[in-house]
Formats: sequence, C-alpha cells, structure tokens
Amino acid sequence: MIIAAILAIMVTMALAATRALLGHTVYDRILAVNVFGTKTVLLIAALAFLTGRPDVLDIALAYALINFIGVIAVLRYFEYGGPDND
Amino acid sequence: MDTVVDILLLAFLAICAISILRLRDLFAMTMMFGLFSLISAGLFTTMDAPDVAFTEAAVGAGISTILILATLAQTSRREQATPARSKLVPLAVVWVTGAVLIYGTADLPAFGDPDAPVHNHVGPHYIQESGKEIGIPNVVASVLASYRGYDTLGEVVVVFAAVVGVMSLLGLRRRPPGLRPARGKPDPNDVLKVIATMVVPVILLFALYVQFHGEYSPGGGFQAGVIFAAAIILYALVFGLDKARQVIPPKVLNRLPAAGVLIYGGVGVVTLLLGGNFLEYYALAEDAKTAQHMGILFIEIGVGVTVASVMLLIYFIFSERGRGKRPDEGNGDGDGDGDGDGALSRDEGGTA
Amino acid sequence: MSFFEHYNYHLAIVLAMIGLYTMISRTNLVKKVAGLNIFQVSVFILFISLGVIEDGTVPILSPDHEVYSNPLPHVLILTAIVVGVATTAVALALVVRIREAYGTVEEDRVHEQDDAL
Amino acid sequence: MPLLIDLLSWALILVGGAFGVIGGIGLLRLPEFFSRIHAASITDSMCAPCIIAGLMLQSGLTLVTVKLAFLVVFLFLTSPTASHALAKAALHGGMDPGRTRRLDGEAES
Repeated sequence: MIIAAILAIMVTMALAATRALLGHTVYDRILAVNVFGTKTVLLIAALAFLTGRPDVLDIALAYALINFIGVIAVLRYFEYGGPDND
Repeated sequence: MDTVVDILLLAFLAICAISILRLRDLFAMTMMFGLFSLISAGLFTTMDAPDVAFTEAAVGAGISTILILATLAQTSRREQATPARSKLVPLAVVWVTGAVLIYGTADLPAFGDPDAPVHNHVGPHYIQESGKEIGIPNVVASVLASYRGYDTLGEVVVVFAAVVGVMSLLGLRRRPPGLRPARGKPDPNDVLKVIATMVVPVILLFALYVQFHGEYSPGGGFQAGVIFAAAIILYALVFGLDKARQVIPPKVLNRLPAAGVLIYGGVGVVTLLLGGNFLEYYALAEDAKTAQHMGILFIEIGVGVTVASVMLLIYFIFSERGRGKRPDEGNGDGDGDGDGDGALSRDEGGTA
Repeated sequence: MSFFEHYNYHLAIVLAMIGLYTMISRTNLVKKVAGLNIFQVSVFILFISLGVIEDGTVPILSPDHEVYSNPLPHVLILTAIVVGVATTAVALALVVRIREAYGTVEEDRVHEQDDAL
Repeated sequence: MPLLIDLLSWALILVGGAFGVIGGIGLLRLPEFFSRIHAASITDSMCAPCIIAGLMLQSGLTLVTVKLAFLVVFLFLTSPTASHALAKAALHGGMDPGRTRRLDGEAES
C-alpha cells in the first residue's frame, strides 16, 4: 500500500516537473518547484517506511525547511534583488 | 520498487540538467538548479546514503542556489545568445568523453554486486568493527570523525581557505566602485515575518539536534553547520541584512571559521600532549569508548562552527557587495527596483 | 545482460556529458558554474552507486539488519559536497569581480576586451 | 482494533495520494498562474497531512511519530506561507489575475 502512495507521489512529481519545464512565467516554475519539494519530503518519508529504516526521517525534515528557505530566497531576489532592500 | 524509483529519479535528473542547459533566463535556470539538487538528494536516499542526501539537500538546494541568486542579482539576468560558433567541437568532445567513460564501465562489477572489490577492502572492517572500536551506531560518522579524522581536518581547512578566498575577492571593500547606496521600498509582508519568527528558532533547534545526534542518526557537523547558516539566512531574507548581522557581531563571526579549525586541530594537539598520536582519541580518557565519544564530539563541534560561520560569511559578503543601486541600471540586469511590468516576468521556457 | 547491470553508472555518465557540454559550449560564466555543479553531482552519483549493495540498508548499525551499504564512499562524497560548495562560492566571487571589471559575464566579450588592450 | 487502525491508515494514505495526483493534474492543466496556485495548495494542505497521518498510524507511538508530527506542523506552517509570498510576489511583479488568461500559452507556441 505504501507502494501505491509512492507511485501517486511519483506521478505528482512528474506532473510538477512538467509544469516546471513548461514554465511560461518564472512564478509558475517557482510554484512547481515548491510542489516538487514537498512531494520529495513525502517520498522520503514513504521510502523510509518501505525500507524499514524510519530513522532517516531527519532528512525529510531538513528537506521541508530547505525547500521553504529556497522558495523565500528566490522570491526575495526576484522581487527586490536582495534581502537588504527592506 | 527501489529500482523503479531509482530510474525515475535519474530520468528526472537528466531532464532537469537538459533544461538547465537550454534555459536562457538565468533565474529560471536557478530554479531548475535547485530542483536538480533536490532530486539528486532524493536519489542518494534511495541509494542508502542518508548522510550524503542530507548534505546535498542542505548545501546544493539551499546554499548553492542562494549563492547563484546573489550572483545573478549583481550580474545580468539573461544569458546572451551564443555567437555563431561551431557546436561541433564541444559535441565531439562530449561524445568522445562519454563513449570512453561508458567503455570504462564495462569492466566494473554489476550495480549492487556484494562481491565488488570496493566492498572487500576496508568497508567490511568499518561495518563489523566500528561498533566495538568506536561504539557509535552511525558508521559514516565514525569513519568521518575517527578513522579518517585526518582527512576531515584537511576538508575543514579547504572550507576555511574558501572563505579566505571569497573575502579577499569581495569582502575587503564593502561596495564596488560606482555603486551608490539606496534604500528600496519597505516591504509589508507581515505573514512572512510572523511565520519566520516562529520557524527560525525551530530550525536552529533542529540544527543543534543534527549536530549532537549525528552519532546515532544521519547528521553531524557538516550538515548541522549548513542548517544553522540556512536559518540565519532565512532571517536575513525576511528581516533584512542589518538585523541579521546583529545576531552574531561581525567581529566574532569573522573569527569563528578560524576558531573552528583551531578546535579541530586543538583536539589533535591535546591527544599529542597526552601521549597519543595526532587525533588518536584513546588518549583522552581511560575508557576507550568514552575517549572516542569525547574526541568525536569535540571535532564535530569544530566542524560545525567552521561550516556554519563560513557559509554565513560567504552569504553576507555576497549580499553586502550587491546592496544598493547601480548607476547603469536599465540593460536588464540587477532587477533591483522590482517594477517589473509583466513582460519582465516572462521567460521563453525551453525555447532557447 | 551485463550492459544493463550498469544502468546507474551509465545514467551518471549521461549527466556528466550534459554538464561538460554546458561548461564548454556556453559562454555565460554563471551557466558554466551551473554546468560544473551538474558534473560534480554526476561524479557523486557514480561514487555512491559504487557503494550500494543489493538488499543492503543505511549504514547505521542496528540489531535488525545484517547487510549495510559501504560507508566509505559516503564519507568521501559528504566532505566533497561541502568542499564543492566552497569552490562554487569562490567561482561565483570571481564572476562578480569579472562583471565589475568588464561589465559583462559573457566569456567572449571578456576576451574581446582583453584583445582590445 | 489493530485492523481498524490499519484500515484507517491505508485509507488516509490512499486519499492523500489521490489528492496529490489531482493537485498535480490541476497544476499542469489549469490555464494561468493564479488558478494553478489553488491546485498546488491542495497538494500541500490535503495530500501531505493525509499521507503523513497515515504513516503516523503505521508507526505507533515512538520517536518516529514525533518526528512525523513535527514534519506535518512544519509543512502546515510553511506551505501556505510560501504560496502567499508567491502570489504576492506575482501580483507585485505585475501579473494581473484577471488579464493573463490564455496569453501565455499562445505567446509560447
């Protein structure tokens, strides 16, 4: 059953990756990359259960926060050209 | 199942790499670059290398992406079209290289083969004996910090050397000639500020957990340092550079990379003075396992301090260099004034 | 058969080829740095692939598991990643300085200005 | 009782997976950026908590559950924030929610 979840997550990742490739606007890409990032978090959590080593869940946590920081950084640079113009 | 995930992730990686090659909008390219790092980190997880995945996620998707963005803010946003140069030479070089490498893999043992030479050298020793000799479950941490502690000292010094290089290239003068200081528009994004105040302490706490739990689960000084730096970078992004600079006074921060290397080397000197070899932790305490624990704890602290302060310093140097407005604004670079009119935010996705 | 047993190595080599092509065919310096990073990641993947053992698990000792993947490549690559980001930072610092000195980050423009001197 | 928990967990994981795919299709098929944000938010606010809740039921009361709970709280805080910041940046960057309907696609092909 976890395999079903992994498959669903992979399909979502593929769809998000397609959107990131098609793009049109930079915002679409950022959105798609954000979705892809959260799906990677889920994929790692599911894989941890599939392989029976749930202690690798720390990586999923690190992903979640790095993903957030990445999106915020891209937005700040894209919108204002840096963190200092505040 | 593992194989399917593995091949799919590798296919994603290849697609991502091709789009990095083709995109002319460098911001979009940076997005794909972050995606590339995230996917490769996922791949490392499926290949049973959680420590590597951890580092790649924090470093590749976090710090590298932010550094490329900071560079783009100071250079140009678009790649100029490549002039009519022959594409044949690079293509030929690449195909020949690829063919030679693929020919080279023909003699390698099959993927996952337990009888491969690489698994019959020191690997089995680490796995079978490290529990008795070092006494910590995470074999990667014991190899990194104890068996090959001398190598890791070298790596830490390389990281230290990198910050010295960046500092001498960019940090000595805080503003390049011709750049005048400017204040941008105030940013009223309160939601971000509230969430950031809630999230940043949690990330710092998580970094400490990764640092000190690294002997029992994936983690250690390298990962913890990067995550610690990422938390403060998030703070800088939301609240501005000046406020983030106050978190750690520049005078202290400038000395921390050296302090970390000194802690690491200092452990080695202490073991020398206590009668052991350089970085031979058994001299630190009576009980062998306690001695190993103490040694690993101290040098991981040294690694963490160096990596965190180096990443922070590099980020601060890059963004302080880029603050302010350029006089020659208008040829599409900088994008610092944020008055994009829709046309600015468009890019020709993948048509390059 | 044995050709397909190396699929992981082959895909890593494909990535290396893409990275190398990005580095030598594009003139934009930032893109060259991105290509360098792709190449780096391909080498990391190759190394980690070498350490994989079939039905192995994460190299964190636990009483329930017998077969672990080889920890040595993990250690090498872990430190290589951090050193890689350090070199990337130096490369990007050089790019910023080149832009300040020449007003462009395109390699052939820089060459033109050098030749004009 | 364990059977009930198992069933509940599988149901949650399946529902989560379904929401993920639906959100992914929406992300790909919806016509413009501001409507795509909605699709993306579904995957963040329904798919992730459902799957993680299902995994939590699987793991029982251990440190793993605590980590998963931590993960779900973190995602629940940050995902909407990221979406919000993204929408705001797009608006700020000159994208008009009413106007940009199919323009992108036509300009592209």
